[in-house]
Amino acid sequence: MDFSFTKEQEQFRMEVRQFLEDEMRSGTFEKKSNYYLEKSSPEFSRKLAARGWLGMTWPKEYGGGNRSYMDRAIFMEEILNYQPPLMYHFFGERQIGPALIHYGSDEQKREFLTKIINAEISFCLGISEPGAGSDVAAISTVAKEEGDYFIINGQKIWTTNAHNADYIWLVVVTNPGGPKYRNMSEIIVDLKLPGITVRPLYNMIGVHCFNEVFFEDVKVHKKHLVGEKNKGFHQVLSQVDYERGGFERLMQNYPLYEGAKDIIRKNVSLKSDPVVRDKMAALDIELELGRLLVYHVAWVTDQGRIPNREAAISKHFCTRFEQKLGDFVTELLGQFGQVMPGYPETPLNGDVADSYLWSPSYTIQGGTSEILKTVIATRGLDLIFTKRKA
Amino acid sequence: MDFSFTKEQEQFRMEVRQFLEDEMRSGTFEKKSNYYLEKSSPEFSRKLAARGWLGMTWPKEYGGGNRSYMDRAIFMEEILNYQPPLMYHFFGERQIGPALIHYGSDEQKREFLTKIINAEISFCLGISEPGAGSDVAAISTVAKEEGDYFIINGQKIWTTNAHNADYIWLVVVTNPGGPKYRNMSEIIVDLKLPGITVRPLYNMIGVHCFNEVFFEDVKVHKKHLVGEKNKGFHQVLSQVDYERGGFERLMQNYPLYEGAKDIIRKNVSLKSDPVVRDKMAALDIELELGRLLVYHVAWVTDQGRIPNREAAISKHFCTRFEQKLGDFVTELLGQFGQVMPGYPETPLNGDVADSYLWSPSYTIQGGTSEILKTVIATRGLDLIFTKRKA
Amino acid sequence: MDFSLSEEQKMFKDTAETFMSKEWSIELLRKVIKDEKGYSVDHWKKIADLGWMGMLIDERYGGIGCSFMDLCPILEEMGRALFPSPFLASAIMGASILSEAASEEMKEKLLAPIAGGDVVVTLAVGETGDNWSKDTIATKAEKNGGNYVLKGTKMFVPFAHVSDYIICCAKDESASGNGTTLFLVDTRAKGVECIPIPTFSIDRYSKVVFDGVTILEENVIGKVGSGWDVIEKMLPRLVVSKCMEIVGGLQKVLEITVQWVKDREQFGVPIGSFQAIQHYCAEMAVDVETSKFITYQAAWKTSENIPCKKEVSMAKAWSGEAYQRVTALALQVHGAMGFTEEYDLHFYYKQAKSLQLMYGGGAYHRKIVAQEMGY
Amino acid sequence: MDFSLSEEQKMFKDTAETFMSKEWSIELLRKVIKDEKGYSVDHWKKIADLGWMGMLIDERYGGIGCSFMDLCPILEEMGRALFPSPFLASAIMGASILSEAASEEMKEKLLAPIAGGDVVVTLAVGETGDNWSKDTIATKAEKNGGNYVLKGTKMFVPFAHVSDYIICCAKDESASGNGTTLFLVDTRAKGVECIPIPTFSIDRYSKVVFDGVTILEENVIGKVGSGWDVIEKMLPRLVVSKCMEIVGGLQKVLEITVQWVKDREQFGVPIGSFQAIQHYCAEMAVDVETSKFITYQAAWKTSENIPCKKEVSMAKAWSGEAYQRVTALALQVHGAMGFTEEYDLHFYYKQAKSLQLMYGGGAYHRKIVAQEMGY
Repeated sequence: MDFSFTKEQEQFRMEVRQFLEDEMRSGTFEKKSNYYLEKSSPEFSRKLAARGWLGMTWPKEYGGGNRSYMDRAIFMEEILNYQPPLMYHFFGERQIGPALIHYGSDEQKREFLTKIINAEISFCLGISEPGAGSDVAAISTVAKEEGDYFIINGQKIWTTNAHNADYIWLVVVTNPGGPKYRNMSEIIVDLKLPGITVRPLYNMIGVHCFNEVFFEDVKVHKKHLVGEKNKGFHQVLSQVDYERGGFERLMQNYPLYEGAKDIIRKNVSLKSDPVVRDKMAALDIELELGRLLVYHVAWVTDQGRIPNREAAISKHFCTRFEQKLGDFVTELLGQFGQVMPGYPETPLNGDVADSYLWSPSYTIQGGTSEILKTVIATRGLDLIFTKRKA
Repeated sequence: MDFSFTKEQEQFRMEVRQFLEDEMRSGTFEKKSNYYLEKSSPEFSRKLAARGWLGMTWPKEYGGGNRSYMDRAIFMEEILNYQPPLMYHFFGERQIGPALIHYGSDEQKREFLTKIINAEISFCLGISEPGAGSDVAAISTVAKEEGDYFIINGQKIWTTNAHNADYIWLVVVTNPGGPKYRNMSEIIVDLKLPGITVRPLYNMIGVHCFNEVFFEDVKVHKKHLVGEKNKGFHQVLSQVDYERGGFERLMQNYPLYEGAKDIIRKNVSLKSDPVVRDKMAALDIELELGRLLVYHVAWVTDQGRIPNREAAISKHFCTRFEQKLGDFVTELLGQFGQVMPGYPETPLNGDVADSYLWSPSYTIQGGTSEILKTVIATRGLDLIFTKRKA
Repeated sequence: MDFSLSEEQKMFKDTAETFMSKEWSIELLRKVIKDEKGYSVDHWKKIADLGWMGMLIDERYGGIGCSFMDLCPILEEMGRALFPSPFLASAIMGASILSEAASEEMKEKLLAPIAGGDVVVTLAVGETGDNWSKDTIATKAEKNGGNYVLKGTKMFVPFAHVSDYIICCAKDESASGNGTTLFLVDTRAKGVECIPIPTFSIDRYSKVVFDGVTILEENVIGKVGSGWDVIEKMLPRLVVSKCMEIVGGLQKVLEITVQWVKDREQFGVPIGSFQAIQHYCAEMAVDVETSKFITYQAAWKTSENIPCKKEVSMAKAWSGEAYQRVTALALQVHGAMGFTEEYDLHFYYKQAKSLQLMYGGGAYHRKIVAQEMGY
Repeated sequence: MDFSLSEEQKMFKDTAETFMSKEWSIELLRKVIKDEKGYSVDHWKKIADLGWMGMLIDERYGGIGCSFMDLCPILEEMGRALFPSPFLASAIMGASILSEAASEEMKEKLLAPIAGGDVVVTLAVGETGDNWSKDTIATKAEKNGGNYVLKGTKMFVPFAHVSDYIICCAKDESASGNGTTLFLVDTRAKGVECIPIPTFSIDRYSKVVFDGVTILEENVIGKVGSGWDVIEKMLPRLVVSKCMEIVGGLQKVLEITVQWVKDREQFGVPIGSFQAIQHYCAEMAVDVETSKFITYQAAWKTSENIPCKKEVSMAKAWSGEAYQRVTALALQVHGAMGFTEEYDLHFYYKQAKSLQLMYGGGAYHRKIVAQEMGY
C-alpha cells in the first residue's frame, strides 16, 4: 500500500491549482459551493479542453489523455476546491463520452467524442420519468421503429441542463411489451429536433436547474442508437458505476466546509467549545474517509475493474457527509444559519442556507441511498434480491 | 392535559418507595441493574402480594385491586429504581394473569389467578422455537388431540425462567397443515409432567437465564387449553401489546443511570467536559421522553384501548435508550468500562460492563425493533404489509 | 396524568383546524411570502375576530383571559398549516409582557387594540443572532432629563417591519435591578430603522437599528432595571410556542409522507410496502409522538406556573432536532418530487430548520438541561 | 496511491491467515480465556517460529528487520481470528522501545529472546484507567545511590502477569528532559505485584503495584528524562496495531453476519432478503471499508515515519466506534442466537468495546484531531 502521490501527480495537482487560482483572481468565477454545476460556461470548459483536461482518461485514439482515473480524481479534487463552472461539459465528459467509447459506433465516436472533448457541445441525461425514478425499468417513453428512423413519444423529468444542452442522451423503450430489463435502448437525440418541448422545473431554492422534456413524434435516425437495441438497461447500469464515485459527491460544498473551519478558527467562543470541536473533528474524519473512498474508486477503475459496490459505498457515504455538513453549519451559525444569500451580513457568502436547501438532493440524484445500499448488499455482499408480489 | 399525579398517587408512590427503602436497608436485596429479573424470590414476591401489589389492575372478582394501569406504572417506576427480585411472579403477574382474565375458562381462572396473585406459583413463557423467532407463526411444536388430552411434542427455546417455574404457557400447533395464523393454540403445561426436559442455555455473560425446553409425548388435559382452539396466534398478538410498554423497557438499568450521573457530578474533569454534559443531557431528555411514552401507554390502557402502536413506539424508543446508556457509560469510564463485577475497584458495582453485555437483548426480546417498526408502520400508520414470495 | 385536551381546548383546536383548512392554504402561503408584509392582513383580522389575540389578555382590557395552555392547540394548528403572522410576537409575547409589567395606562392604551388585532407589538431582545443572554445586550438607554435615548441594534426581531411598537430590552444606567429595562418604542419614531433579513423561514425577521431614539419616561415598561426578569419569566412562553408550532408541523409532515408512500408506486407496488420506507415512517412516528408529549408537558407546566426551565429546554432541544430529522427523511422518501418548488413539503423542511435555530438549538438547550441536572 | 498489499505483505497475510485457520479457533479461545495465563504458550512458540516476533527487530539482534507496515497484515489476521497473546506488548511495543532507546547491552540481552518468544516484555504507562498523558504519571523513581527505587501503581498493563519484564514509565527527579524515564523492571523483583483485572476483553490486563522496587542504574532505558519522548514516538504503533486488530475483526463480523442472514430463514425466506437486513449489512460494509482505508493509511504513515498524529487519531476514533456499531448491529441481526455463550459472535462484541476503550475512545481522539486542525 502507498498513500502518497507520485511526483508527477503532485506537479499536476499544482499545475491545476495554479491555473484555477489565476482564473479565479482574474474574475472568471467565484469560489462558491455548488457553483461548479450551477454555472455553465462554454468558454471556461474550452480552456480546460485546451489544456487536455477533458477526456483525460479516454484513449488517445479519441483525442483523450489516456491518463489514469487517479489523475482525474486529483484534477476533480482541485476543481471542487475552486468550483469553476463545469456544467457545460460535465455530463458529456463524465459519462456520455465513456459510454460512447464502450458502446458507441465508429460513426458516433467520430461525430461526438471530439466535440465533447473540445467542449463544443453540451449534453443532458434523459433517464427519469414521472413514473420511473428509482425504478428505471418502469420508463414508458417509447421509440417506435419506422424504416431508418425511431419515432419517439413520451416524457422525461428532472432533466438537469436540458435548457442549455445541445443533445439529450435518452433511454427509451424500443420493445414495448417485451421482457422487462430487455426492452430498452439508448439513443442520442438532438434537442433542436421538432416535437421536443423543454419546460423548466424550479427547485425549492427557486432555481431553474432541472426540466421536464416532452417528446411528441420526434423523428431520430437509427444511427443515433447507442450500443445494442434492447440492451439499454444493462448499459445504463454499468454506466452509473462510473459516475457515482467521484469527488463531486463529497466536495460540492467544499467552500462551505473551509468557511466553517475558518469561522471556528476566528471565533474564540466557538473554537473553545468542545462540543463544536468534537463535531468539527468528526466531520473532518468523515471528509478524510470520503476522500479515501473516492481515491479507492479511482484506483479500482485503474485496475480495470468496474467500481460497482465501491462506487455505491462511496456515493452513499460521501453524500451523507455533505448532508451532515450542511446541517451542522446551520447550527454553528445559530439564527444566521437560515439567512439567504444577498443580505450584506450573510455569513459565508450565503453558502450555509444554500447548501442546506440543496442537500436533500444529494442522496436522491444518481441513485438514492436506499438503492445504493441495496446495490452494496446484493452486488457487494451477494445477498438475494427481495422477491415481491404486487 | 395534566402532567401531575393525584394526591393518592403521590401517596401510593411514597408508600411503595418507603417499603422498598426499608427492605433494601434490611438486606432483602441489592440495588443493582437488571437484578429485578435476574433474581427470583418467592418470599419477596409474597411480601408484595400481601400488600395487594400483585394483580393491581385485575378485577376485584379475581382478587385484583381494580386499580388503574397508571397506578401500576407508578409502582413499576419505583420498583425499577430499587430492582428488588421479581422474577418469581413476573411473567405470571404481567401477562399470564391478564391473558387468563381475557381468555381463560372459569375453572382456569379459579385454579391459577389466586395463586398468581398470591405468588404461589411461577410461570414461564413458551413461544420461541429454533425455527420461529420473529416469525411466531412458524412454530412446529405440536399438540395432538387424544380423547380428553393433548399429546405435545416439540421444542421451545430462549425460555426465560423455565428452570425455576412451575408452569409453562405454551403456544403450540393444534391444527398441523391448517391455515397459517389459524392453526395455533395456547395451553398451560405443568413443568413437572413426564416428557419435559429443561436444558440450560448460557448467555454471553455466562449467566443461565434462559433454556431450551423439550417436549416428548407430554400428556396435558384439554381443560388446560386457554381460549379458543386454533385462535392462539391472535390471542398472542393482543397479549404482547399489554406487555411491551412497561417501565421495565426503560429502567432496567436505572441504577446504572443514577450511578453515571453521580460519577459525573463527583468528577470535576467529567463534570466540566461539555461533550460529556451534552451527552448526559441528551440521555436525560430521552429518559424523560421514555417516561412519558410509558405513562402514555398506561393512560391509553386505562382509556379501555389496546395500546398497540403506542406500546410498539414505547418499547422501541425505550430499549434504544437503554442501549445508548450502556454504550455511553462504558466510554465515560474509559478502560474501566470493560471491567467485570467482582474486582474491588470496579466502578458502579460492575453495572457498566454487565449492562453493556445485557443490552443487545433489549431490542430483541419481546419483539425485535424491526418487528416493532413494522407494527408502527402497518398497524399505526396503516401501510400495507410487504407481500413476498419465497 | 391525562393525555387528552380539555373540552375547551378541544373546541379551540377544532376551530383552529377548521379555520386553517377552510381559510388558509399553502397556495396563500406562496403569495404571502412574496408579499412585502409577509402575512395576510385579511386573515389577521379574521383570527382577531375569533378572539385568539385576546386569549392571554385579561377581560378588563378587552381580552378573554384564557390560560396559556388553552392557546397551545391553536399554535399547534398554525404550525401544521404554516400560517405566518405576528401572532406570537404580538398576541403572545407582546400581550404577556405588557400584562405582566406595564403600567395601567399602557395596558389600557395597548391591550385592547392588541386583542383586536389593530395594534401589532413585537419584542426585540437578541443582538448577536445567537441565543438570548443578558450579557450580550449592548443596546444602551441613556438618561436624558426625564426621558431616555436608545442606541443599538437588535437582530432577528420578528415581524418588526409591520409592528406598531417594539418592546426593546436595553441596558440602563440605574444602580438597582439587573441593569436592563424594557422600553416601548413607536416604530414611527425618529431613528428607528427596520432592515428585513432574507431567510428561508415563513416568518419575517428584521434587523432593527435604534439610532438615538428618544423614549418618554412613560414608555418605560415596568420598573427600571427589571427588564431581564420580565424577559426570563416570559421566555418559556416564547420557546414553548415555537415547540407547539413544531409539533403541529411534525404531524402534518408525517401525514403528507404516509399519503405519498401509499400513492407513489415503484417496482409495481406502493413504495409504502417497502420495509425500508416503513421503518423510516415508523421512526418519524416516534419523533412525532415524543415531541408532542414533551412539548405538551412543558406547555402545561408553563401554563400552571410550575418551574420548568429544564422541561422547556428538553422540549426545544428534542422537538427542534426531531423536526429537522423528520423533514429531511420525508424529503428522502419523496425523491425528486419533494425537492421541487411546486410540491409543498419544502416549506416544512425550511421552517423546521428555522424553528430549530430560533431561540436555541439542541446543543444550547442541552447545556441548560445539564445545568438543571446539577452539573 | 496504491490500495494493494506488496507481494511480501501478501505473503505475510497468507501465512497468518493459514496459521489462524489451521491452528487457531474460537474453541481454543474459549479454553484460553479460562486459563490463568490467558494465552496459548504452544501457539506462542509457533508464531515465534514463524518469525513474527522478530519482525521489528534488527537482524543484528536476531530479528528479521521488517517495516511496521509488513507486520500490519498479521495483526489484522490476529484481530480477525481473536488470537490473544502478549504479541503487541512484547513483539511490538517491547521490541520497538528497546530498539529505539535501550543500551547496546540491554538490546543484546533482550531482543533475541523477544524475537524467539522466550522472553515476554510489556509496557506500563497509564495509571488512571484513562488515556495516557504525561501529567497523570505519578509513579516515582527516587534516586538511591546509583540505583532507583520505584513506587507507584500502573493500571491495565497488558499481559503483565505472564511477562518477564515490564518497561515502566516513571517520574524521575532529574532537572533535564521531560521528567519521566523508562525503567526495565524484572517482574520477579521484590516489591512487584500483579493483580489481574477481570474484563470482558480477550486480552489480559493487570494492575501492577511497584512497592519500592530497586532498579539498578543499568536498567534505565535510554536517557534519564527522555521517557515520554520515547513513549510518544512509539505510541502510534500501539494505537495503529489496535486499529489493525479492529479492521480484522470487522471483516470477520461482516462475514459471519452475511453468512447468517443467508442461512437463517424466517417468514419462509432467508432473512438476508429483507430490505431492512440488507441495508444493515450495507451499512456494516461501509464501516468495514472506511475503517480499513483510514487504518491502513495511518499504518503506512507510521511505518514511513511521516508525521501522522492526526491520521492515527482519525483511524482510532473512527474504527473503534465502527467496530462497536458493527458488532451491535450484527447481534441485532442474529436475534437471540447471537446472545448465547455458544455462538461465537459475542466475543467480537466484547472485544470491539474493549478495543474502542483502550488507548482512547472516539471523543478523546477527536480532541486530538481538533487540535491538529489548528483549533
